[in-house]
Amino acid sequence: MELILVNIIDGLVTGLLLFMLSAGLTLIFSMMGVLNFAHASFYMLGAYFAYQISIALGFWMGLLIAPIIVGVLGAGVERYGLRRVHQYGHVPELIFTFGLALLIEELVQFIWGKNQMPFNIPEVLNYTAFSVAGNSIPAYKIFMIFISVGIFMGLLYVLTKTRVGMIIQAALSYPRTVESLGHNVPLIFMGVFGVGTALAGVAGVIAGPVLGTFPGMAFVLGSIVFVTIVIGGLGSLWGALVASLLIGWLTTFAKSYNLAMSDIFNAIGISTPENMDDNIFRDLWTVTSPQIADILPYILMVMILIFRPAGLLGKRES
Amino acid sequence: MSNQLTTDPSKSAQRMRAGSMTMTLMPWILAAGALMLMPFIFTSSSALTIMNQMWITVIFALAYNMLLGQGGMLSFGHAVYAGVGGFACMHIMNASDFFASFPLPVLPVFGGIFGAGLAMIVGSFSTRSAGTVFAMISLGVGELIAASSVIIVAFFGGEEGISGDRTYAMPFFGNEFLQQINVYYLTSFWVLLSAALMYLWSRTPVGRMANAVRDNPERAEFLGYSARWVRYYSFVASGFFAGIAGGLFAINYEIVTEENLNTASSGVILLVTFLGGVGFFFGPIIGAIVFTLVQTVLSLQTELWAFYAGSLFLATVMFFPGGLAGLLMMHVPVFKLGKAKLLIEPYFKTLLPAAIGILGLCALVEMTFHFRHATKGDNEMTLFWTTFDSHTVLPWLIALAVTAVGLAIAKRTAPALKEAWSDANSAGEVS
Amino acid sequence: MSVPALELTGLTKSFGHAKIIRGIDLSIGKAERHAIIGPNGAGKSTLFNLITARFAPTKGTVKLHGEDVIGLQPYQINRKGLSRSFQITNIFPAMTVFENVRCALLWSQGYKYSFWNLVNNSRRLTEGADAILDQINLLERRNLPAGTLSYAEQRALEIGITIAGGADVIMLDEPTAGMSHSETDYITDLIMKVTEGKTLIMVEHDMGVVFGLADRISVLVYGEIIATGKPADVRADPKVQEAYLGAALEAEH
Amino acid sequence: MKKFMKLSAVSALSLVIGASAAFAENIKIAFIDPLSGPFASTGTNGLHQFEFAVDQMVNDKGGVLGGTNMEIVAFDNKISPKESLIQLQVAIDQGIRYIAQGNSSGVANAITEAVNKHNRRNPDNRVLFLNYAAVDPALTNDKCNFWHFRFDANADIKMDALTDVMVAIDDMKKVYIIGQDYSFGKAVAAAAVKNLSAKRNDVEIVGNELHPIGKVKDFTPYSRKIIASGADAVITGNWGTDMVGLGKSLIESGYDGPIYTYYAAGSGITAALGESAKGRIRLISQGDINPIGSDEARATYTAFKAKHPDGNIDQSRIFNVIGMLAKAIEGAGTADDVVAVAGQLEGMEYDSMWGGKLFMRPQDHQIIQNMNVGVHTNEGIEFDYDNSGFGVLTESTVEMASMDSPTTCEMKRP
Repeated sequence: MELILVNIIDGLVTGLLLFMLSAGLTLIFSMMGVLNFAHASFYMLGAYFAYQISIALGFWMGLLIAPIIVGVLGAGVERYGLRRVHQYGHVPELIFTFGLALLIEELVQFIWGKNQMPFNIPEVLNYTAFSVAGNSIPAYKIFMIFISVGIFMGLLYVLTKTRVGMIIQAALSYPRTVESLGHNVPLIFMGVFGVGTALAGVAGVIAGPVLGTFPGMAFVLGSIVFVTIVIGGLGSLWGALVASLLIGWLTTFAKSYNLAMSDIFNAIGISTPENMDDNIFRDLWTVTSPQIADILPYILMVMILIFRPAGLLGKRES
Repeated sequence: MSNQLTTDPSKSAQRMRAGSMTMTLMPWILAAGALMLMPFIFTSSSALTIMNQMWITVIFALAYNMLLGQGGMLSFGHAVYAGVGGFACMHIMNASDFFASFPLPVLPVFGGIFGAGLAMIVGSFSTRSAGTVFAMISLGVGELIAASSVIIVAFFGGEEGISGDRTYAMPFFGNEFLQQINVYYLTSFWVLLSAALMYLWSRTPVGRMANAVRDNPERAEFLGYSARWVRYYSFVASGFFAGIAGGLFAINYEIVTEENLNTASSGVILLVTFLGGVGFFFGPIIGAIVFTLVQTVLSLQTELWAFYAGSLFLATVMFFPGGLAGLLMMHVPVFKLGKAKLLIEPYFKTLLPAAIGILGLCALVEMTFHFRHATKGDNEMTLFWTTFDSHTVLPWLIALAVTAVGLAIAKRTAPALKEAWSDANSAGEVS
Repeated sequence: MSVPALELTGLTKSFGHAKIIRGIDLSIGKAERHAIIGPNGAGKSTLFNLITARFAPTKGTVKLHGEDVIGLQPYQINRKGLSRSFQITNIFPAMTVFENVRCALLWSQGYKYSFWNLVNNSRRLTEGADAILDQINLLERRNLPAGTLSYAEQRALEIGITIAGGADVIMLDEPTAGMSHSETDYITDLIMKVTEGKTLIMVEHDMGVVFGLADRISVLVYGEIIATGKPADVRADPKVQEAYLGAALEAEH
Repeated sequence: MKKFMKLSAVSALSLVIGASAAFAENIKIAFIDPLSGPFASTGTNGLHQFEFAVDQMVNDKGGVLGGTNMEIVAFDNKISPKESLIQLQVAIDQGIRYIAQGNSSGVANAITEAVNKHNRRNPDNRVLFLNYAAVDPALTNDKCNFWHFRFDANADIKMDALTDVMVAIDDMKKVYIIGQDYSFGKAVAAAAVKNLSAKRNDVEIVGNELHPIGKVKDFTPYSRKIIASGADAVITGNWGTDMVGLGKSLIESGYDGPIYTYYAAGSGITAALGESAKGRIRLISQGDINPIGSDEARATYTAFKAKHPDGNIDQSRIFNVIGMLAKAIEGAGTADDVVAVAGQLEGMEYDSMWGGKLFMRPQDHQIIQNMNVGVHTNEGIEFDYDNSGFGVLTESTVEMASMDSPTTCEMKRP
């Protein structure tokens, strides 16, 4: 029973972290129609920049400065890269971001080398907040939850309550009209791209110390972010939140409990075959839920795309 | 109506067709000749291995372009079909009685059948729409199958894959395919056959409609064609040829592993195809050749090969969305107009300094890398056949100067090139 | 009387709460040229889209040659002999003019999804496509990418694609929209020529074209047909005059 | 254009193939391991150790066979079996007779099969495969062949030694086994179960599971489960980021027992684990580093650090590979006849500067040596890893581990 509570907290942390990435990605998508393959690369850059800054100025300055640098870089990528490719259509845009992701990984290796960086939790937060049945919940995880919830609230406030937010929402649906009203739509696009990537940067800073800062960190997370926004519904912020939490909990619980395929088969009345070695399905019988935990989101995505192509909370079919 | 059928224009069209018949056959004859002669130029078996790799990539890239270029479907998991074809062939290789009943050159057909079979299953739900939905399903299915490759050991052999021995097949005219050269000709035969079949496919009704559906699926529907089924047939055909590539891989390396179907391989084939150019049939062929050379040959020269490959790719997407083939084909009108001469001098003046400048830039990158990562005391490095000390100022100054001067000259002369380019093109349109 | 080419009964379409088409009954005979007119926003294009299965109707039936076609896909309806053009030019811009027409011929010549035939080798295809090009006066533009044609030429090509499949019911959605006078005359003549002996249903704003071409006219206002009949009768109908002019005046305000 | 392409292809290919023809007199060893990509740091560090070992142990001492130098030729396989086979072909074309590889048993499998086929099909230019780190037991059992020599203890031997040390701890009652979902992870798990149940039947295995390799972002759920099981010890074969992730998350989640592992040193792992894992992680290895095995070893390590300040000698067996190969070549009197060299290697006894005796078992070409179990700490460390102050301190040694262990290998000699 206590384990369930612990898993709920762990899943929440994973889900919220995922949300910080998917929020920016879905915002960028709904605005420009571009699935940014390099989004997780900006997350990685956030972690690396923060590590570099934290050596000189400490973790907190890293948390403050690194996302800004990432956001500026992101805006630059939009201004000098994407905008240029935009004229050729969506597929080249997607492929551009794909190439960018490869290049950023190479660049990171070029600058920082291939090893994992010793980027650690700040001392202030390096204690156990509380324990549930022998399982400690580190204070840092609580801190992660607060940061992500804070960012979500801030984002929601800006998008729904401020003038800038109104313009952005309008530019999402009617770019021409907004442009003719005298707003600089390309500037808005650049801004949204910058903010979206900066959000990914924040996620990178706070995830770097716990999930590791290494050149493969973008690849590990990259495609799962897509999966999240596809499941949630492309362009839907709430959808991204729901899908992030869903994936967070789904994978956490799948890993925490050893549910074997043979149990399921037995439960529905198929008995385990006598001689496993000769059975061509032997591997299927021994599959356990932790083994497939990380591919569950993909299964979910394919199912969703088949039966509800617009996603959980999405309105449009792209 | 009937009298209209004998009007002059259609007659001239017929004549054109007859003329284009030999025109279209020419490249194939040339290609066959080149394939035959290559082993006499590059005799070592490693060169043969690299060329085999190239031809396999050519087939795979062409198959991929049936989707991306001709059908407008962006797939992030196409390696799966090649991989499954390869695994199927490997299992057949290991089923010794059955394998011994037919000669080795037939084996890739089975790879094709299994590739197409998997494509039939996946395509039944993924081809309902193109665009993002298709791309995401391909990504999801790709990840699923790649992940299950380490779980389902019985078929995929886990992380070390499965291996076999190609020489147990029925001897083919006394040939047991012991040597690399035998395999080279087998691969060459298949690359020619597959490329020809894929070319012909693009000339069939369903191939033509694939283009139509790519450009305007709705209009195609109002012409009696279901966009979904057109996509489905393209998808299955693409899976078939990808499977053939996988089968050839199995024959060449006698081992297939998880890397044959993981997402990295799927990404690479996208890169290869786009680099070569999706708009032209021969684009992926160029892409496959260039990329294989970069991967196997450049990687022996520098650890940073992936960095250069990535930069090249990004530059292609940004500046030449038509890929290398598009770059080549840009010149066709110029040649047709007989104005190619106009371009020689500006090209010389701009591209040569630009190339030198870029090489200078590469030198700077390499020197930085060496300076940062080389071992202590090992200050010497060799670049462009020159050995020097990377910890002294002079080489840096030289590299910087070369880069700056090269790029500056290129920038100065670029407007003249632009002008010459428009001259060479536009003048023709007037005449 | 024989079975009508197209018969609509109680056709209704709502988007959310908005009723766009409010129960239409219409019967169009074989080889009839029928025009649908009405003010902007009357639902003309929606009606077209309902008939051709671009949208599914909320209620009602559509019968093509007496056969119910509700629930079929656009391509299935097309195979039953109904072909349409679009208000916004809808061609394959990257392909050559010739290929555009040839694609339109493939299904009707029975090639289906075959991959054992080569399109270049078929004389019937080439000659058929050239014949259509000749009809629509685009033979000279044969090998140009369709996207590079002038607007009027693209409209002509669109009509060419629409008729190429040999459908006996042709639906044209504002074929002369946005054209100059001379272009309009050219297209009108073209329509006259290519729909000889076929059923034609068209939406059109240009009254000159309508009264020049149509055998019968239906007037659609706010999703309802308020009058159907011979051009002269419709013109004289006071209901039409009032509703049509009234709505037109309203639209201008 | 076609001509140009051909021309560039000619020059590119001839560059590769002709590059080494000029120094034909050296005995060349092809080093086929990842030099780019995610595993490049391990590969590069291994290459440095090979290059250093060749210079230090052979060339600076006047070479072998009365003055012939050895040379390492590096090939980047990007840890891909396909690329490895291409590079193997290139190496063979360059006249190289000795192939060294270690990272990934999958690659080793591909290479050993390819070498076996090549040697059968081309008796004129046979090659030897010197496996310095791929530990899949199958390589010296079912898949063994005459051309393959393993200089590292295999997963079974390591687990045998590791469990010898573990069973001596009396209050260890519950053990949790976790590993990556592939052949190596499975081999570790199987060996752990077999050894533990054979040596201490009162030890309960409370968990035995596999997780996807390289795909787990967050190990916390696994840690929760391990803690909930009440395990006193954890055994894992994880390496790379999977090791760091598991180790860190276990400790952060409140697990307070020891973690027994294979690969938790060097390549940034020691630095990343740092203070938090002090005294918690124990690993099985060979070669005495702390305390160092001999003065010669101390001098070697010091010289290596002077040359590669960022490097580690985390694979001291590489020096054994070079030492034993040099000895075998001297014994055979030739470097060209690999059958003769292989004959010398079979059954060779060798005194390693890293302490202890080495024996190349002739029946399966598996090396037998002393195995150490060490602890991750910063106390009593002479040679640290990753310049982090932390290193591995040997706690106990199993002499000539698994000397008489059975093998299913049926060696076919030419």
